[in-house]
Amino acid sequence: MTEQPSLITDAQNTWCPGCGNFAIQHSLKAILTDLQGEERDLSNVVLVSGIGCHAKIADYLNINSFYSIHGRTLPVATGIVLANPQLNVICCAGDGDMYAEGLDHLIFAAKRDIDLTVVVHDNRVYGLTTGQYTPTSPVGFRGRSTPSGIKERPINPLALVLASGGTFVARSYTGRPAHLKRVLSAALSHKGFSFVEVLQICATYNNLTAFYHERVLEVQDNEEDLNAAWSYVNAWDYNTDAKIPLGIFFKEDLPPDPSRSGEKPYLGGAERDVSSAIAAILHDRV
Amino acid sequence: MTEQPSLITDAQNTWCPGCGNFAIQHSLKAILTDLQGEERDLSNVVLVSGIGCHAKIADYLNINSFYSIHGRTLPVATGIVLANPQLNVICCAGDGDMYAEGLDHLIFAAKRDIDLTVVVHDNRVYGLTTGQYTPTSPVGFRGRSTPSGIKERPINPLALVLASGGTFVARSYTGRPAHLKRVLSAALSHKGFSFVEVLQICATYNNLTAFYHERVLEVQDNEEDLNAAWSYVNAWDYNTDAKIPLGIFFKEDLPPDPSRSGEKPYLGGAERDVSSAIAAILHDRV
Amino acid sequence: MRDVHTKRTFSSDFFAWALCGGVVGVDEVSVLIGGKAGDGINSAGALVARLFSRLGYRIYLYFDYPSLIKGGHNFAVVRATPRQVGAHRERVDFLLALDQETLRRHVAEVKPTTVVMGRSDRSQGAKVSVPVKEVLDRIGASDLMGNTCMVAAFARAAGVPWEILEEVIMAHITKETSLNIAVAREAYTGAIEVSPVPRAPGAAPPLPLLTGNEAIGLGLAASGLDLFIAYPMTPTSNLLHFLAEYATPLGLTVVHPENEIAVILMALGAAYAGKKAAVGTSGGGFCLMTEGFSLAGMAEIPVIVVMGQRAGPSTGLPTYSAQTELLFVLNAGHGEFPRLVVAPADVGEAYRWSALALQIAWDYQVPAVILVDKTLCEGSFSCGPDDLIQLPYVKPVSAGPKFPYLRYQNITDGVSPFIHPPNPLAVVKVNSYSHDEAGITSEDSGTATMMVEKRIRKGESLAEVVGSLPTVEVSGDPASRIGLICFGTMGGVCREVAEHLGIRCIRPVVLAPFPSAQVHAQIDGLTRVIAVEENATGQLAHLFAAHGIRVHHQIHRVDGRPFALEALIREVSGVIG
Amino acid sequence: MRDVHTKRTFSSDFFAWALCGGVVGVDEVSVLIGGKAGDGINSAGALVARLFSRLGYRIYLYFDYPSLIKGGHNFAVVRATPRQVGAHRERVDFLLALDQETLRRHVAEVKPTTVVMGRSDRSQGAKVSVPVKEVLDRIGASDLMGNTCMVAAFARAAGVPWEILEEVIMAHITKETSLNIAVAREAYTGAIEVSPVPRAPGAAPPLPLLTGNEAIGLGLAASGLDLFIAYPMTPTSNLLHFLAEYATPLGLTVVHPENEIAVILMALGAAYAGKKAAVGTSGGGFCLMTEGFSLAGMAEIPVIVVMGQRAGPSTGLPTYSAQTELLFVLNAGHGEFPRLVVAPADVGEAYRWSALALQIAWDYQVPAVILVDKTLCEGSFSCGPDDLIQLPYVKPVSAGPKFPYLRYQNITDGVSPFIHPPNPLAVVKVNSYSHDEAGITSEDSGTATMMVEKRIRKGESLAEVVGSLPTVEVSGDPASRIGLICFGTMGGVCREVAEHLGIRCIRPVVLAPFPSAQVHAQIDGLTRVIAVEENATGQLAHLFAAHGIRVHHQIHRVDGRPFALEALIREVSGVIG
Ligand SMILES: Cc1ncc(C[n+]2csc(CCOP(=O)(O)OP(=O)(O)O)c2C)c(N)n1
Ligand SMILES: Cc1ncc(C[n+]2csc(CCOP(=O)(O)OP(=O)(O)O)c2C)c(N)n1
Ligand code: SF4
Ligand code: SF4
Ligand SMILES: [Mg+2]
Ligand SMILES: [Mg+2]
Repeated sequence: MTEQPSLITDAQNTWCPGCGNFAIQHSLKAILTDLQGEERDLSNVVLVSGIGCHAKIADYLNINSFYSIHGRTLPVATGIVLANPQLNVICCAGDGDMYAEGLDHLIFAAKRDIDLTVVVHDNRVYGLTTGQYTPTSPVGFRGRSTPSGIKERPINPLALVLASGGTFVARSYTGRPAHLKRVLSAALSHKGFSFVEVLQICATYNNLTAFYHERVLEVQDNEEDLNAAWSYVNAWDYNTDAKIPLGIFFKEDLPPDPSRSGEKPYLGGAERDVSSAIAAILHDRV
Repeated sequence: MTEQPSLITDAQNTWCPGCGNFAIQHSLKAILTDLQGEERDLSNVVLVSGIGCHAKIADYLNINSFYSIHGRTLPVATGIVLANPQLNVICCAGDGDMYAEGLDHLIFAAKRDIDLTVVVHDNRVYGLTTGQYTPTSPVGFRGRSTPSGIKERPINPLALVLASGGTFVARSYTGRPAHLKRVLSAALSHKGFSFVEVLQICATYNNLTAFYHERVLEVQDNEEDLNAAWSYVNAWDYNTDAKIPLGIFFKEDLPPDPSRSGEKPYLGGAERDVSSAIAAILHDRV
Repeated sequence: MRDVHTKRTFSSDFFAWALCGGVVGVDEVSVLIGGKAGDGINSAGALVARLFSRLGYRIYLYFDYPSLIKGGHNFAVVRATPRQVGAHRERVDFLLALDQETLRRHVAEVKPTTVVMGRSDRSQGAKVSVPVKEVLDRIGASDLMGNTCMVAAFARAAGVPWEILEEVIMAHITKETSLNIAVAREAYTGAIEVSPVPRAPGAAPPLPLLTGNEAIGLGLAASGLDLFIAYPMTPTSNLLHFLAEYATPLGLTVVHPENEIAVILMALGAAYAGKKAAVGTSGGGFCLMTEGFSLAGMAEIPVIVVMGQRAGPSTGLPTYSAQTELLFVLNAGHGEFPRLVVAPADVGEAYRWSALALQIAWDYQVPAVILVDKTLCEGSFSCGPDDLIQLPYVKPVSAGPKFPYLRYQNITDGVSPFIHPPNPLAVVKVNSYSHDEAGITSEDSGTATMMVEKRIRKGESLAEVVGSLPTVEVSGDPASRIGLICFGTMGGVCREVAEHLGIRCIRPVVLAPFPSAQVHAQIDGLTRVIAVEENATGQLAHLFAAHGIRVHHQIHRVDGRPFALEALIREVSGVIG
Repeated sequence: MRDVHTKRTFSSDFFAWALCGGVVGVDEVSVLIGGKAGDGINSAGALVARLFSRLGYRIYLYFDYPSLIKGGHNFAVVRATPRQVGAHRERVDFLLALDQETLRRHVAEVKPTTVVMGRSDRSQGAKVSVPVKEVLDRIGASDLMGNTCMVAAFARAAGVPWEILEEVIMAHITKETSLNIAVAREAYTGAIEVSPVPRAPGAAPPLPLLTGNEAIGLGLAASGLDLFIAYPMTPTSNLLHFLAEYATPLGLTVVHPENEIAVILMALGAAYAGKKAAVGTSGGGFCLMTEGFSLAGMAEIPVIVVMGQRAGPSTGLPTYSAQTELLFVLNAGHGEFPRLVVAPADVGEAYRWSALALQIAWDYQVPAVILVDKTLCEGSFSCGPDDLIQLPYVKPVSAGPKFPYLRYQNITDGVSPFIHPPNPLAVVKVNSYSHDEAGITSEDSGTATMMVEKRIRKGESLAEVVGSLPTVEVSGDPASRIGLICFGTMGGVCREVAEHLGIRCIRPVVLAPFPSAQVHAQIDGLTRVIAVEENATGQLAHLFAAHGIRVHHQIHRVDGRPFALEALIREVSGVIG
């Protein structure tokens, strides 16, 4: 493919002005443009999205995409990777999507170390359904389902993924586009499960620009030191006031094993001889 | 209630000989008997079970019970506590139940610090469906769905609950009945979310008696030291060979707040005047 | 099907209009207000509606918006009539455009007499140009008040007295009220009266405006709801928001948990512990609830599911309407168990049947579905005292529990007495397995059969009580041999069509247990039955056929938009010739 | 309904038997073997079956067990006949009791001529007492080989030559084979011939025995299945186990993920990436899949769901059978979309229709359900070369994709060409939202309508191809005006009943798209239609009614146990008088 098609579709963009989703889209587009520059075939890239404001990125980026359902990016993406491990699969998920409706899948994807990249657009609010609290909203957050403020403490998604065996754990912020691009790029090249939590500004329902501006702190990348990873991850609990580290907090390369999930001796191809296999089984069953 | 009814029903017990579920049932029965001795009203106790071998305990113990569905003990139990915070609710769940089908709920129950007790009968196998791997089965486990051995690493459920904000995190073992009773008893008295992971022998599909016998180690209880908790919890990863600590690894008392979950200003009672409230709302809507 | 995007010139449009018969009565008014998402179109529509309320009209308000937060085209149509209606008209008397897009898109709604008003800085070609920007600048108000400005200019154009406008703004704009009043006054005084709307004949005191969601919430609350549990999903998110907002006065616990599976199981846990719980969702969330729904059937634990249909499959058109889940809710969940399904057509029915469904679900220990759709959930209707009543219902007499307590006592009417823990005299065991009377698992053939038969008898008891209720709504000309059949929100438009064409309209409000005798009583004697449904496959027609009723013609609409009155008149006329 | 627990004395039993007409032919044999869970009853039953296979019989094996691992009563019934059947008889010719409980429970299955054999140390009152403990002790074998011992004694009693027994053990007992042979020889030589079973007339070479699960798995594999994904659930867990065991030779990826939601979504992901994927579950798991099922409908991604019914609602009787999910699978998922639903009756149909369903699902890009039940999934049948064939099917011709590629090209037959990534010429966008031809979200009325209509046309294309297939199975007397209707596994017993009573039996194998014309062609002219279903509400009767077919009588069974031939003959005779 030498003629480079545009990476942006004709679809009308309907994110609010000032929305952090633009930064994520720009980073991904820039990374894809770099790949095009390296003459890499973008038809190997597949984007899987959930449902929510974030998910509209599937309409906007002109690459293969599976615009799935709320909370289910990961099983869809896992199925794609199982079917064709050569594909480079990116999940763009929301925080409601990934941390509420579909949390189970996140922990299992990390456990499996399935080779794909998860980007969580964590605006700490349900955007598209007009502003309810999510699992990462802080105590006291007043959303439309909790007008007097929630009392539950937020979860720390990075801690959960680390506890689940995630082999690439990072955080970035839509207010730091260069950092974002670098981290996403590293995540895409990691062989195994890559998890990038992106603090994303929601201009309409949860504009934390000033809050983040004062607190985010780009830290040095860490690779295999699990203790260092835990201290990065626990530096801020999504609730109380503290500096918020941004960076690659953990990276570990497990021996690549495309058959890590379930019983999958090999993927059926031209070489398989199903008729003989069936005949042999029938013979055994007499 | 002065006349004490039997704590065991007439239902025929169908656990296999040597099954660790007996030990869990005996511990709970002993604790309930103690409560009866203290003239405490057992009608305040509710047992919620999932589906699996473990869940049959709902048939065997002669107390209030909700024999629910696979993976869903926690939302059922949460509903019971929300409806009546005076009830003492115990969830008996399986590892397939709680760590595969229903993992999402575990993390949210911990996040909410809902006041109930979870007992996971972790035999590291699906018993009732005849021996498939579960999320805590070690690498190489050959189950009927994975005859050549799984390659995924197991999850560490204690780490997940700790990372989710659990306020009572403990592990015991069916081969140590006295320890089991003590830990379950402490869990039941904890105000808030209590999580007890019980290593349970499955005599038929995963008999690890000898393995555990050599490795389990009763450690000192730890209360609020989160670092100590993490080192207990990470001492054994459910996969590699190491000593397996048993004990109460973490305990923290959050200020009791029956309204921690969602928007629940108060529970409707005799005092509420719905008609006036409706009239006022209609007036506002003119 | 009408395509609002078709461009027509005024003249050919007028021609089409004249052909259609000009059914707009002089005694009613329709207003369309349109603009961008974020322009406050829904609130502006509600302000307009409330002006008409105070002139003695009854209101029907339809709100149309795509699935996005800012930008995109939103519009509201307000229809004010002396008698309550439940549908909008194809053409409007006033068109209020906050942007050019509104004028572009709604050409087809304009008739020669329509007063087209446009925001001067953002639209061109309106008959009446409203200098919104100038007014806002003069008062020093932000652009957010553009809608207030437009409504005020409209009020003047429609001859609504200033006092009424002021009262409505005072009551319904709670943020920066006085600035809004100033904007309104400036716009009102600058505008001119174009086409005054008279007070409605025999004008009564103004009535409250309720959305379907609000009516359902109030109906449930009136019957003693204790908990409302939901994961947000259009079109019932606003039911969650409404009940959360009024949780304190209504004495409710309102919970938004991790997902829909948790939602329904929490509700069942709460019901086991003796509280009345309802949940709200749409099709996708309901899918996730079906396993819990089946548990409710087996464990015999009541629950109310407010199921707001929207256009699918899957994510579909999330903010548009549909009637595609009828057969799904009738058959959802594995295994067989009695259930109650009611489909109200307007806010009055939504209130009354929600209130009644809660009582029946608890008395008969069955899951109940309130089957609604986006049009009803998010539409607004005037609501009179006659709407908010209790339907006549005779609570079944129970023999009371016997001790030792048997949760699933094999009783004649199938309804075993339900005690809730804590009760010092009873151990209460509920069970998802096939169980004996005490609730203990039994896989024995005889016990299993006994329990299936007990549940069947319970279904018969339920059918009996339902048979005593006004389950079938009938309108139109009783002498006609032609009948429309429909369910849910199609009720409003079908009633008007039937009246206009002099045919009948027969609509079951209860869909399960199917009120077969009552439906047959109304249908028998008809020579032509025409089903009108917002789906592609004719689900109601299928259900009627399964009950031995032949449906001769089917009219469908599948784009998520409700039928306008005239559009359906044309379709039905086309069928009956 | 028969209650196996009813105690009858031999004499009254004989009387009842004589009355019922003694339909047992001399050319067939039935054997029941019972014992405790853990006694290896299922394997023992299969050994018995394989002895008969080698005598030239066709086999039907029913296995009955409760939901527990050890203890509890299990039994298997083997019926050996010259022609394939699909039902067991009410009485058996041999009863093999590994414990007293077996004798106690199966009194009703005993007729005067039944050879009742009991393990001497664990049962009393058998006509033939087998000294199992002594034999095992003598050989030094563990108690686990008690079932081998019993089968050997039976083989001798039934006059089966030693060589056959030896061959069967060699082939089918892979653990400690020689010790088992020794046990068998000891038991065989010590036993006596009681009632020799002749070779079947015209005996052919022995046929393989397949369970329904295995037949489905092989059928799917034959059509090119690439992935099988499932979360274990009775009665399809063994399909997962079977395909996992043979994953390598069949070239399959077999995955057991975290839950059923993940299961179906992984399958859709895999299908998007160009692989053929199937999933297996039962009602409770299917509930959790319905949201993904609807996504398959909207995104037009094929998937096969093997849906094994068991008795519900909810957990119900997890190891017993039912036919309660017909209407659920026909209507499951929100929104409307075409689907294929096939319900095979035996392993031959299971193989053929699974193979075909996979092809059709992929050719038409629709989700397909293979609707089976516990009786078929876990029952075993002989399987001849005629069973394992490809049904005649003409693959639709596709115009091929056009470029720039449009995933949802609005094509006449509704079936848009599907390209899978990576394809350097195409960007492939699938979408759960209402979308345009390129797969990009569109909430526009016209686009939404176009896509609904495209899917409807696809459904029509699907119905057309289904219409060209042998969708309706007919048996019995073609001249009779009385017809039984049924679906799925009821096919076996209904066919025999129809033949016995000289009436007809009409059974649709495809339930969606409903083969209306073919069913009508068979039904029209009948004066009495009797539905036989394993459910309480008559779901097939409801479906027929919705298609304009009146069902005059309904026969139900609700305890999870299949009808025995004679029991159903009595019920049908009762109806037809
Ligand atoms: C099963 C299901 N439940 C609920 C919804 C409604 N829904 C759509 S988007 C959304 C939340 C989106 O929040 P998030 O994932 O944080 O995305 P954001 O809009 O903030 O980017 C919800 C609840 C749905 N589509 N499906
Ligand atoms: C939705 C659903 N999926 C699958 C099943 C089948 N099932 C019943 S028990 C069980 C596993 C039980 O394993 P575990 O929770 O570890 O309990 P154990 O039997 O080991 O005590 C499964 C998969 C079910 N009942 N419901
Ligand atoms: S609501 Fe928030 S997340 Fe959604 S588009 Fe607007 S700014 Fe972005
Ligand atoms: S299978 Fe295992 S867990 Fe289940 S009853 Fe037997 S020993 Fe216990
Ligand atoms: Mg969000
Ligand atoms: Mg287990």
